Amino acid sequence: MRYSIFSLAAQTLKGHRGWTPAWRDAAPKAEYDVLVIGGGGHGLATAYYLASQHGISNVAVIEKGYIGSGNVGRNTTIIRSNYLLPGNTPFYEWSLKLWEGLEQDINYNAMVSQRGVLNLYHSDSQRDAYARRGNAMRLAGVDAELLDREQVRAMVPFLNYRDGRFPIQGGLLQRRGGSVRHDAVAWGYARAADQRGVDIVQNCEVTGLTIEGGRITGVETTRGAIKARKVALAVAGNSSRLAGMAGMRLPIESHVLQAFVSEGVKPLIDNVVTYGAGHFYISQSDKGGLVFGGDIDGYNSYAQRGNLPVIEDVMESAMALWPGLGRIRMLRHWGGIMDMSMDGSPIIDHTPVQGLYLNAGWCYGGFKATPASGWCFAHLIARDEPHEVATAYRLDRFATGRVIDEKGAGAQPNLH
Amino acid sequence: MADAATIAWTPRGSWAGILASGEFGTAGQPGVTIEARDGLGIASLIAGDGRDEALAQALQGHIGLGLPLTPCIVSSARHSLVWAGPDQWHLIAPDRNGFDELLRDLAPLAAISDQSDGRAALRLSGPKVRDTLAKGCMLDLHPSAFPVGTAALTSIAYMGVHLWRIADDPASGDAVFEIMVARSMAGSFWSWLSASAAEFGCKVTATGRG
Amino acid sequence: MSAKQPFRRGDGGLIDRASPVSFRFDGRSYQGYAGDTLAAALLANGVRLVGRSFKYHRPRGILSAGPEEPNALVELRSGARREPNTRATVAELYDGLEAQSQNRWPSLDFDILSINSLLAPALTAGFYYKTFMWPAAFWEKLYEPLIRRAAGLGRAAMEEDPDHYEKAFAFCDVLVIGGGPAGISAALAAGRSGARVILCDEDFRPGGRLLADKREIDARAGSEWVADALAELASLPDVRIMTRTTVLGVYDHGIYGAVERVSDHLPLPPVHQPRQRAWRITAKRAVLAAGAIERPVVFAGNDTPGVMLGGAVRTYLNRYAVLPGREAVVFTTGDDGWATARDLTAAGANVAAIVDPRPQVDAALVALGKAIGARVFAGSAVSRASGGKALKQVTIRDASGRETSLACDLLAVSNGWNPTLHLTSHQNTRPVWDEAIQAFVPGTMPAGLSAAGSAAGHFGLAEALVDGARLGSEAAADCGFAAKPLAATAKTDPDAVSISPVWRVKGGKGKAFVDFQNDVTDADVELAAREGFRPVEHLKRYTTLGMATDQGKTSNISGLAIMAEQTGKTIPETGTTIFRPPYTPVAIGALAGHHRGPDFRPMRLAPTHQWSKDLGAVFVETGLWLRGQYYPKPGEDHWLTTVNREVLAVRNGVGICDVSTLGKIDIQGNDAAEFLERVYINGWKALPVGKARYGLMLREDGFVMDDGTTSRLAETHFLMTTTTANAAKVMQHLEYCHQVLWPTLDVRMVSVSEQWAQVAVAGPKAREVLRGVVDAQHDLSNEACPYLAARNITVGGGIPARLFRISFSGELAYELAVPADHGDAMMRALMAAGAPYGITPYGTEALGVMRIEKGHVAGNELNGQTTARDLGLGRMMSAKKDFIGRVMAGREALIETERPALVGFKPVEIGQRLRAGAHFIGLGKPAAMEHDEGYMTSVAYSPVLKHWIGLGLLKNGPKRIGERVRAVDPVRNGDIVLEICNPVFVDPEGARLHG
Amino acid sequence: MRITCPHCGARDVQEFTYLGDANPQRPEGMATTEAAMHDYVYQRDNPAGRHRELWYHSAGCHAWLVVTRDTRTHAIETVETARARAQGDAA
Repeated sequence: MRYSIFSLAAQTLKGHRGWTPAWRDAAPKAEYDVLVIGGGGHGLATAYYLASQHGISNVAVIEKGYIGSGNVGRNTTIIRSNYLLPGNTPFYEWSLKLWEGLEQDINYNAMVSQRGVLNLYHSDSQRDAYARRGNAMRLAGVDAELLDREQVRAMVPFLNYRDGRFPIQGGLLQRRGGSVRHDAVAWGYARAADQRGVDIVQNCEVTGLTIEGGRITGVETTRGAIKARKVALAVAGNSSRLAGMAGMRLPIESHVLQAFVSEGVKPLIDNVVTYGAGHFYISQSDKGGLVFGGDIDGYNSYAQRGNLPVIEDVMESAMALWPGLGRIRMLRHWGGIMDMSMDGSPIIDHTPVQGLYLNAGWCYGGFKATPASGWCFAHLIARDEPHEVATAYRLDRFATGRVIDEKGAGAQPNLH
Repeated sequence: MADAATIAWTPRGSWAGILASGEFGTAGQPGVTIEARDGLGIASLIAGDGRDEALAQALQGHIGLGLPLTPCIVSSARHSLVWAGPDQWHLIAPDRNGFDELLRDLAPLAAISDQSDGRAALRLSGPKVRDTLAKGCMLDLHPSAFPVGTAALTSIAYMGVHLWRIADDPASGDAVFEIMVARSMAGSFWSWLSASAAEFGCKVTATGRG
Repeated sequence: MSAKQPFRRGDGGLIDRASPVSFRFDGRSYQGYAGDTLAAALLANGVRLVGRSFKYHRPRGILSAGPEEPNALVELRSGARREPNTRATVAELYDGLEAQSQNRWPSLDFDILSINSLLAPALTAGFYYKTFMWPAAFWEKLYEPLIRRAAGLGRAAMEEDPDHYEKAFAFCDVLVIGGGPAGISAALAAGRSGARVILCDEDFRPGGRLLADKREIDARAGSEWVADALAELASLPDVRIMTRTTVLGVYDHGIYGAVERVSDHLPLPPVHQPRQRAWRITAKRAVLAAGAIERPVVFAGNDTPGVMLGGAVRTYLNRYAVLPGREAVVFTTGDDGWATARDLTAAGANVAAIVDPRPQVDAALVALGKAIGARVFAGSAVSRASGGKALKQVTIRDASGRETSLACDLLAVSNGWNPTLHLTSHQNTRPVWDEAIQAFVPGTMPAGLSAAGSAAGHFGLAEALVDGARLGSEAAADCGFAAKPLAATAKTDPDAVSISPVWRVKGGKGKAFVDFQNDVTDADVELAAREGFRPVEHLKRYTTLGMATDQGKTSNISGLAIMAEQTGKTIPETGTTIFRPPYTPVAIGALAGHHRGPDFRPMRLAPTHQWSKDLGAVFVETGLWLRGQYYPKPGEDHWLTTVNREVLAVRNGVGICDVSTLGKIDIQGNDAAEFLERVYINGWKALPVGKARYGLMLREDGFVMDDGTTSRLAETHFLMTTTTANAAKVMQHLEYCHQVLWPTLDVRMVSVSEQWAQVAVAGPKAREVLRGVVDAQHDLSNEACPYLAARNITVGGGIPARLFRISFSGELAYELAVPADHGDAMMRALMAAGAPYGITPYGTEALGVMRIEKGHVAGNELNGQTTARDLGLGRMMSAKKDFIGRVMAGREALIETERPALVGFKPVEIGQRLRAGAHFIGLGKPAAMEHDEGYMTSVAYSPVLKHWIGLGLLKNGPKRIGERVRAVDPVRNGDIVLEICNPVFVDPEGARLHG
Repeated sequence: MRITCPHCGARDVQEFTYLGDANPQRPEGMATTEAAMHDYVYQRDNPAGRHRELWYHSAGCHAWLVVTRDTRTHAIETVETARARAQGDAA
């Protein structure tokens, strides 16, 4: 059923008894053209674009739990394309463009809200680095504005301009950045993919990859063997485990990133603001909760939960930036498992196994990348060549030295 | 040319401009008493592989103290040796008299660096000293876990500290701690310590030079 | 007083009647007593309507008497201290308390947005996902602002929080969480064994349900038992009782996060006291004795003010001596509710009816009903409550469907209890279903934690006492404390735990709420089932069930039960949710503690700081350090004026600049030179004693890590300097190389950064000035102390010092280091000695100008993305030895000739200003990414050259010297033409350096 | 988390700095190939389970430690000094 004000009105009169499942709870078929492993945002988007852009609809997305149970539902919902390096900027900009038309495309209101993303700077060299980045964005056709202290103050007057340890000097603003209702992205893609014939198979865990003569032919799952001509991994957080089933080691570590939400309060902050002197970013959801986060805990983990030092670091940064937050209460915190890559940038590439494709290494950037990741991964799978905005995301870039290291932190995942 | 002899080279201690004598915080009998330990002779000694024994013997000969092999402090009337990491110690003297000479004598047996000016040290006592430290110190300072003579390298309020417990105050029986922080962070450390002690009432008895 | 509190009982309760307290709610004045919560005091005054719901703005009252409260949320205090969403059921009353209802306009009584109730048929779960999509632009401009304004709950203060907070760390053998009968028993058992015990109770008065229920232990009142036990605990030296302290989260390896509300029960925090204190408690063992939370029933109108949980009714009656209503109906699905009826009657209320859906009710209970004059409706259920802003009537339906309506102002609902097991699932383990008690109980526990009493699903009082004592002893024994033999089991009055829960009563007219706070109804759960949102996490996220500030403490189970009914599964098959920390919401300020404002992170000050301050320096944050940026003189109204003066003073005379902040690492040992060979790209073994050398180190991935000069003080003794920013990182790296990679090397290192005050003395007159402070026996002539000499000397008549003839400015320059105590004096001595030469203090700005004039790289170039080759330092890389980063630096992309490399830039139109961060575009090419050829890393105005100059990384740069390129700077509207030049702008031959 | 430093005793994780997998061994010497170094610098097993990893007691004794920890539960099995470990490996 198409979603609209009219269908909503019609169903309201019928007591909402006519709504049908948003997607079929499919049982796995014996064989597919493409099997996407991972029912998160990226996997679902990949399946959707395979069907909608490439006419490949004999596709299943298999998910070990319920769809959207990974990072698509565990992030701080920020979208932006304020990247520095040419390997990244066009990709994230394409993603932002897809976000801008997503809801009409998939007929699902994911509450894409371009509220502006403001990165604060606190020193001259940070200003220079943001100018460099802003200019790189502008050269790539992305919107960016460099604000001085007074322009920042006019925008977000409640921050600490009085006695901050690291005074706010200005900021880099991307007005087209913003936030999106995260769960709706998974559900919207799932529903749209399902409507185009994609099977969404939940509670189906992959236990092995079937590889014959260097070519993948299918997967073993808790719901039986499934054959496939092509298999696509979109399991960020667990990429190494799945790749390990194909005998591969990846330039990736799994780390926990915590996120936080406060109790709902009346509107306080319109934009997404990031603190430049600590690891902290904050915005407010439509329900009124302040959504915020900080640095990863910093050690390998698959536990989906973090520890107090990082929690306190985030709260300290919150108070340092915005001292009015003191009496607002943090309601929940949780952890997601990030694929932290060795240069802080993702991988969308073939693998040495024929027919096996890899989408991994998203670090913190995975949510905002969802549409373009799906789009480019579908392109790679369908045509066996990288999409033009994702050519840099090669698996061999670490061997050649063509790393995409936005922060210049080097081969240490927990510093990206 | 200016006459170098006319220029006064007045030393300025680590706590200069930071500590002020007197009481602050909640009025009444102070819960914490703080005394600057200024002008100490402090040197880091790092033994080479297998040379601990020779160094230990030399120290025994010079200052009558053995090398502590676990995180603790040993003291004679004049000197202390405090564990400062694997194969590392701090040699501490109450002042700099004869300190250079002592270091020179030990130099063949260890890598020695004078750190006298690089640390800001305090002695903390009073009935509320543990409650004060608990507001930032991530160590268990309960008498059963941190007896007299224990030393530790840790951090407080994001500042590295070297902390040890000396003999209890003979008058009150209260525990006494000494704590060293990097000189550059003395001001921030004091900001934390004074805020933490204020609740209990605090008295500063010695402020150091400058 | 009681005349003013019409629902206050004449006697009894644990309130302090001698301490009356005034407070205001929504502008009206009321009175209560010390020992009340705000909710108790409101009820005592007959205030039923306390808030409005989140979505439909329905009138809401007080449901509970504890932290699970979903409805009675208020804005507490005012101005900068306003606290939105404060649960009236846990807010302690204090004199002068001010509270306001929230999420209503213009008033609580008349709330415009209650028209949402009329729209309610359309506003089902997830309705917003299906609409508001057309036209696309309307979402941000119209729909979303409306939704945002309507959503949210209370209003937060916009001002800075005026109170302060602190952190604290505690350690114990046994942590007991919860001060009810099980917790007190556990603490007693552990404490008596000699273990170090901390007992945390979120309440301001320990005792738990023993304060709320009329129970007996060994034939004495429960509250007396509590008092005796607390007295004993207080007498044990290593037992600490922390009231008003909520344990919020369980973290790895026995760490528990807790917040102590130090001053929230007071009008203002006392001077020198924080508002709250965040504890990090490390416990070897912990006993969870957090009790249980009572469950409501889903039926039409179940959110009407006056519908309360039965246990809460008893709490108000017995602990607070408040009558929550005069004409009551009790709706209970187990024996527990009958006690509520008994207590209500005893307190003077009339119990009109007791409704128990169980077809067979114990005869003794029926007799009790009769005795108190209540009508007993067995096999029946309440199907509807109505009355709008206050309960007026309930509808009771029997098994045959016959309905009876009764007038009442209180409906006490008892539907069994859920163990408060939240903390047990903080490490992502799931609770398990206990069929016998029809509730989830703790599953796999975090290591070291056990659950006692109601928290474990053992609801009887006697069980709680036994459980607590046993687990307390076991925990202490695990810590090495021999348990004292347990006292004989206490005798209690009989428990009433039999239960046959009813999750919802269908068919009443009106909305039936599952999650009160988020306005999730049974119809919403059904809709979620219909649309396929059946996994419990989908249910939560789609309907928002359990996502409100109470985290579903009263709603999750009903939601699961209704979903189970829809899908034909059992509750455990349907699933359970994992509770996330914190257990109850926690003030952000508490977890930040002391670390806000200037105390966010420590500040580091150089030993020369006071000297700089005395000179009126403008300081700048560089990492944690505060450094003198420039030293304005009176009349200089622009920083550039000052900086130009400082630069020219150095170039033409002499200046001094503090460089104490550089990292300094003392490296000794027989293999010290070998060690340096391996960490630096260039050679060290041949460096003579008494000489310094510039060194560059790479990361293992081949990119530059840091640079600095290192001096050989003796054959086996080096002093390394690092950049200020990387000092700690380099130390860590060197320790890694030594301990992990090459442990057999004889090398010993220690940071001496703090020991030395160091100053750059630079300019043609530097030697003369130094002569004035260096003791006479030291020869400073060019021959005796040439460029790159490193000397141990003395100054000021015997003060040991180190002198390095090194230069960042390109002038004849020295760095003089003295022990930090002498740093201040050194600066003053140099100023005195330099007065005849016009000695000028200069700051980091002038330092930066001069290093750019000399083409030296610094932080902007050492950004982790550059190679030695990029910086023009490729030739330093020794081909004769292995070093960190050597192999990876040879990768194809790192040696491409095209890579942007360091060159200098000057404007073609000489007056134009350069900007760091501008990108280079070839002349005649469009300003677009595909033509991007690099960027400007650093710029300065050179007062020597009288124009702006810059350093930058440009594709093929070194081969393009003399050519032109555009610098485009769209974020500052800049677009100028530059000439590419040698990065050394001043004295390229280095004549001044060697002078 | 708490890590028991063999020198200092049990300490809060806040005192430590994490590096990563302790298993890869640096290929030493002039003959080292890019491929071998690439494996050392970039490739990781990243197991869900038992993991030997390097931690630096940065706010304590400055010792590098090899911690064996379960990445699913965070439970720590052993802590050794890297120095002892490396010397043990060499022996």
